[in-house]
Amino acid sequence: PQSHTPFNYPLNYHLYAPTPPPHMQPHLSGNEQNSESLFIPNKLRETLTKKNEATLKTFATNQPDIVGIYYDLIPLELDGSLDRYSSTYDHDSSIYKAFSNANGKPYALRRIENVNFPKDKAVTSINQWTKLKHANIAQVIDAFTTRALHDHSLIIVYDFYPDSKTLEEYHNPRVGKAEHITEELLWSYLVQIASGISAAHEHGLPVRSVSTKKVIVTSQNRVRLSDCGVLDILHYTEDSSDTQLSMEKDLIDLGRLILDLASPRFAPAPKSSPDLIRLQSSSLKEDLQTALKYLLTNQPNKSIFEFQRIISNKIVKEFEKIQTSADYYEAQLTRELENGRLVRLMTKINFVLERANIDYSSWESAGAKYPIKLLHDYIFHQVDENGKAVLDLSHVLRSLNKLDVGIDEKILLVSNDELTCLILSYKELKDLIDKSYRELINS
Amino acid sequence: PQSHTPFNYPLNYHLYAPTPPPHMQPHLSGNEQNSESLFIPNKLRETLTKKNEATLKTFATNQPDIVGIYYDLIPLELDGSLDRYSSTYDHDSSIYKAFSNANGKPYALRRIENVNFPKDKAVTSINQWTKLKHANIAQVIDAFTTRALHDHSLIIVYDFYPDSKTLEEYHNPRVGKAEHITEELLWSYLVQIASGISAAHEHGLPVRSVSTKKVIVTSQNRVRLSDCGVLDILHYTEDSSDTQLSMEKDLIDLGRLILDLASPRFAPAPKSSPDLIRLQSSSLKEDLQTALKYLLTNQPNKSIFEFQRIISNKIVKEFEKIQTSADYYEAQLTRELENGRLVRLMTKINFVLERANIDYSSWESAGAKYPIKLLHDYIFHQVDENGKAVLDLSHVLRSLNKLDVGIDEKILLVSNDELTCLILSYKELKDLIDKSYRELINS
Amino acid sequence: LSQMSERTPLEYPSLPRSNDSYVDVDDHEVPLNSIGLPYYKENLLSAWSSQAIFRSAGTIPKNIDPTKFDDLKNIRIDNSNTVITEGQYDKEKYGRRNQAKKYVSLSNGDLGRFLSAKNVSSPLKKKVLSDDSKEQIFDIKKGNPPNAFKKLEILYSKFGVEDFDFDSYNSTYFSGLESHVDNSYTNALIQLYRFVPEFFSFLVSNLAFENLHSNDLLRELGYLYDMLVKSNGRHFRPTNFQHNLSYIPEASQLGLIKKEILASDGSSDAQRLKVFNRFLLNKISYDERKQNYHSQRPNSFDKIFGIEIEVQKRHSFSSNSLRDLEIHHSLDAFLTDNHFKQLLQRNINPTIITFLEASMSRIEQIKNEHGAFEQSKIVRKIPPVLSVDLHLSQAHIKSIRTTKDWLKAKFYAARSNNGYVLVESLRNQDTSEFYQQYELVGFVAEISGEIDKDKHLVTFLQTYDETNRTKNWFLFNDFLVLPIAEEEALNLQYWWKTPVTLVYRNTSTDSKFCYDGWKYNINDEILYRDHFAAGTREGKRIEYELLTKEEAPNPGTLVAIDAEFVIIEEEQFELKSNGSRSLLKPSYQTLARVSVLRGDEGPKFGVPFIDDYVVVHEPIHDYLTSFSGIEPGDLDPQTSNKPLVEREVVYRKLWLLLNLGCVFVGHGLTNDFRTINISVPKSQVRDTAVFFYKGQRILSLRYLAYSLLNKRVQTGNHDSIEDAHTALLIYKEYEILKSNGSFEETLNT
Repeated sequence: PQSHTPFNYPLNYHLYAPTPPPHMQPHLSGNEQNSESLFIPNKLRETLTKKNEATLKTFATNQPDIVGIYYDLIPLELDGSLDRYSSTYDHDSSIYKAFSNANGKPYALRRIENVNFPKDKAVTSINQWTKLKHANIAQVIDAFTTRALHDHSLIIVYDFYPDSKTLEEYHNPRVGKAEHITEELLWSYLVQIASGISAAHEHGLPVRSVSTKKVIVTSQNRVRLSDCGVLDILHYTEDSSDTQLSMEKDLIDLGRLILDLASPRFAPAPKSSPDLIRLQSSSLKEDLQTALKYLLTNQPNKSIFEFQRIISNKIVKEFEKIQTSADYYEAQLTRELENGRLVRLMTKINFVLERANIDYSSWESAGAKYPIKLLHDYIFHQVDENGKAVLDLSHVLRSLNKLDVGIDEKILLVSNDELTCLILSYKELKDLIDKSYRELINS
Repeated sequence: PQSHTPFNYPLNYHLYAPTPPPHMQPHLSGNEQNSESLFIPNKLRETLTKKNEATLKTFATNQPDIVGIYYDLIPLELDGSLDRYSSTYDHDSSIYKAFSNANGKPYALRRIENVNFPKDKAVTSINQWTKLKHANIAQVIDAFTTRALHDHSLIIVYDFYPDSKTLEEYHNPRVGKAEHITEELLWSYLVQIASGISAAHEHGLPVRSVSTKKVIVTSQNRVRLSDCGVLDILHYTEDSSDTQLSMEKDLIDLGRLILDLASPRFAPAPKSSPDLIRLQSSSLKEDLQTALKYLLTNQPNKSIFEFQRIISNKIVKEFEKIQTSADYYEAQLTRELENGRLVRLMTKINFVLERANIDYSSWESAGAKYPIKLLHDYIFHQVDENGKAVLDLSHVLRSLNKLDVGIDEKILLVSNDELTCLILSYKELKDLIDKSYRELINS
Repeated sequence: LSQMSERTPLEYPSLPRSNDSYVDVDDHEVPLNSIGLPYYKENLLSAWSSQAIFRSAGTIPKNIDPTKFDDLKNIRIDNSNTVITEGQYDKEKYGRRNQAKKYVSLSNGDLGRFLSAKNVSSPLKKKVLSDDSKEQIFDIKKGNPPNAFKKLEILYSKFGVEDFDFDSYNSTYFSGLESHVDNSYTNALIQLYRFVPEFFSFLVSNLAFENLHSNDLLRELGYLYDMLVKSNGRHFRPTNFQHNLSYIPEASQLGLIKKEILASDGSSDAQRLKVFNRFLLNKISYDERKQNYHSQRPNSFDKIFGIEIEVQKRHSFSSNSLRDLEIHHSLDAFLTDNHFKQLLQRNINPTIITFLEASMSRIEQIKNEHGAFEQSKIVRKIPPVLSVDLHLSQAHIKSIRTTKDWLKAKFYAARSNNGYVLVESLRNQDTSEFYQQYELVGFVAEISGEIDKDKHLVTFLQTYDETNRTKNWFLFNDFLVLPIAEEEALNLQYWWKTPVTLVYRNTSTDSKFCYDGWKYNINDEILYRDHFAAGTREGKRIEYELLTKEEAPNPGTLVAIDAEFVIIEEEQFELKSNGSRSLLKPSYQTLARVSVLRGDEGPKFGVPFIDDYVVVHEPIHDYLTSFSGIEPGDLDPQTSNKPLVEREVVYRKLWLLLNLGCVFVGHGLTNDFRTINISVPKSQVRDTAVFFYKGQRILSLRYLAYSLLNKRVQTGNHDSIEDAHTALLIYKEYEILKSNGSFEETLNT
């Protein structure tokens, strides 16, 4: 029973691979490496681990087991608010994480309570959104109504972005430290959100939910429009005349969103306050002011596409940044994949070597395992000229990597008694290990 | 005692979760899952493994051991050509992969043979390029001349992009299958290359090497300008009047590059053939034709920035695509988070165990290392009731993870001769290994 | 709300794969984090301190050449097709098992070797070798040859070769030889013979004779030895000797020519040196006979080096025999495999004496198309100087390393019917009169590195110090000269040290170094006549007036000199992106014109008596016309209208002036002398560039002429007569300023 107590506390990730405080961190130059520089950076690892945990997290609730095809519902407090009433929707509303029975993946479920539809067709309007796939729009999956929650609820299903927060929560949290906002970050948001909006508008869909409460941060500096399609259903009409107006409003909302973020205390201004006056009184640089002015001013033929032409140089910059970060992720992924292979390789070597009743110190007794044993020593038991152990993790990784790839480079393996030596390539050694391992399987 | 059953120590932390979005699997119905969607897609793994191999590959050559601070030179035939003469440079030229003595990283070395400089300063002109970092430009690192290759060679050092190919080699290889070219791909190239060019022009640098022979494909659909800075050195002049002309030529070269790729047999047209006639006779869609026409036509105030404004809607599309692939890499990375930890753990155990001149089979000779040796056997040398080896990775990982944390669960370790046994907890074993490891450091 | 506060512990859903299922190692579809960690609140075992820093990234890997190991055999593993090479491991050479290779950074340049970096106020100030740097170059580390034995590189700063701190490599009065020169492997042998008094005196005395044959090594080696002595501990560059050697066809045929390139071609210098040894001695013998052909002088070289060998061929199946007497100049010493095996069986470790004795009487069975012969080669007379080339197998080398005192500093030789009997020491006083004592002068040894490319030749030499009456050993490694203990010099137990060529000399007869042997009967005729390479004075522009016998130079005679050069090979340099330019090798210049003017007061003051243009046989890269005044065609006998002579002619003139005691006046003479390849003692040099040396700046001739003489010179192409004349006037002005005490004042204005 006492064993259950610790689990109430979150893990301290720094026990996993401790990083000293900045002033204690050794300065590494050129050829120097330490365990941190050899593996995935702690911060990234922690972020990703938290995502994994956010996806898996569940606790016992009084929620029904199954809603539609979704199970294991747990409520999320995305906006940090316990107040169920949403002024945007004029309904009580909440959001859940749940797993799909169809594919086992986690999804986010937006629930609007006690709905009453003028037309059944309203729900099918979601299909326009489900077809739209875009990196800056939280993917819409499905919509249905259900009585499983003891009322007539509308459920709209989205992809689940673990550990994501709304812009408001991210930059003005009720608890914890707010993320700092720079003008560069504002541009990044502007370009990304405009990108999402333009995709929607291209499909004839106004977004209707461009606000700091509805745009979510899913990764470092990556934002997505969320809750798309809800108002399309709630305010369903077959009259398409308001589409153009709503689209124009999206642009103004986008301008306001950036203005809100830029304001010192992150205070959304009262709706009555004229946006353009707020803009002029802000200390934003000229290029950003110009861009926002376009968004906030009424003018003929205004469109998100025209806006993107105006800010094309900023889009190009964001394009470069995101490419760089894709490259960064690719590089990290490559490294971790390597590590995965190295673990398997080390496991094989350890499976094969030092099994009881074999003397590994000579050809006669160990056969093919003799060179493997010498290789093991070569990798792990380096010494300096005085015979002192050299514990060099980077040598281990380098050698194992070469072995894993099986390159033709030759190495010199010296016998225990230092009288004879073997000259063979990593490739040959890799084959020997494979062979010994297969023999072990088939023995 | 029953309180120590493993169930009190659930292995609940740092698990992998179903990958977060984007979900990029092929269309599968319902609960039909293939390994590609459940785990890291094989093709990506293969690609990344290949890159790893390309990076590590060495072979015996008659190259000198060391050029500048670079060693282990191996020639690359990036353009698949054995002809050393480069008409671009009007010199014999070749390219090598080598490792840097300064940091152990691989680099690509472009060699221009038998150079003769009017001014020593020419080489310093590379510094303008080394400062420029951009996702669509192969990073320029350094330049120097050397006599180590038995002539006076100019060497320009770039980041090494493993397994990369020139556009020509990629889409029109001498052997193997060519990658198919769609108009969408052409747009993608156009946007990326334009992005690289605009970064260079912003720094006042003409690229001078925009061609299918000089643009390289470094990942799926990712291209980079390469060999930048070579002509700046070879044709060094302090007269800056040709900069503007060269920049305008970059635009025409970009147009020609896309035209070349679009032509059915990938046939670079003879220089005499008027580009605009080639363009009109092509079957390209109107928007692409318009874009290329801008590039190929002489007009006042023509610039890459203006061009980017014109194609801003395409840039937005590429921006979206690259975001998706960054998200995809990030998502894949969440699966591979524990690999590094296991490598570090296994390395520690292997550092400690089986060092020469110690008999690990008894307390007397091995001391604290005796139980560690028995634990090693427990983890890696499991057998079934017939004495056949059980090679179960999950047993290995489970035991290693318990050891890593050092839980109180006790295990039974049996001596080699099966006559005595030890009962120790993972915690005690962890402490023993830690102690042995410290002794090794301080020995 | 009450529900929320009573949260139950976190749970995790079951995963697609159960933790308990068997997982195959090769099943890459199972991520490793499908198995989780238990809850933790302490550091994990897998955590590594970030203070542990690994420095191996960028370490240049060892190259492994499988053929370099002994007792190689292929081992087939478990009857499979996998074959693995196994060899013997030499721990001494390669270090401990699994020894981590140390990281060495390539970017830390060796600035310490430049004078300009040493804050030395004048380039002429001699630096004494500090104890620190001494230790650095002579530190015998276990396993590796000490730095002093390794191949040394001359580094060039932007100031050229003069900036390299040669003096830190040599604090003795013996001159070292520079390494960046063609055939520099011969340096080891040149130094070896330099310390054989019989040979040295023979060569230097021979310089008295006028010998203008082309490619004559007898003369050139004589010049070289004279210059080495005159250099008095400063480094010397044997360019003229090597130039002559390179143009001898036979030397090329024997593969002795090794152009100075930066990378080695991999062939063994030790092997080449033994061939060179035989070639050199034969060539000198030949050159002497050629030189003395028309005179009645006796040949003396063969008396110093000639080994008389009786060769007898006996037909196996008849009593026919042929007897012949051969003269060799060096002894090829080796043991046959059979002989070696027999010795080992008898538990006898052969020493150098065993090798020598066996090589002095040898019987071989020969089979060829003429039938089967028994051939005996018996040494009938060993010369005063015995030069020995060692031919060693791997087994021999191994036995040398394990034999203490393999190399003997002396032995005693007595003639017998079957060659010679050699003993290490004389036990029986009665027989001592039959024995002659031979002492080791020195030997050339091959120093190996881990890879073949590092192989290199050095010389160990014993010298006799006449003032202290002591014998001292020295190491000569190109421009490095260091005293070394006798035990260390003779120690051959290191894996990296193998003897190649040895010289013993008979100490029964005392022989001294005769440093001025040229003095007697010196022939100075060349100073008083023309000796054109082609044609006569007719049609030539002659701007000089030959010296008359009345003007014969005496010690102290003042002459003004200036030389012009052309470039055969341009300089080699490397550029870096930080703008630095590093010189790898200065341009190869060759002498094109020398002008020498009368410098003593008198009616002919300033009148040239030598103005020789020099034939250049190589293709010329750059005539440097604006500096040298030399035009294309000037140096070709077919086309030139200049007084053109062969280099050995002008060199003899200058050498005579030097040895007759002339004092040379000129501006910036260091480079002139270096390129002419002459070493002039300081007491015979008056260099105006040195007198007017200010701060770090050398003042140009043009500037000095303008400011001191109010004279404009070098307005067009340079002319060596004009420049020598200007320097002479500046020197005269200097003397005036110096004598009236206003020199310092003038220099500072």
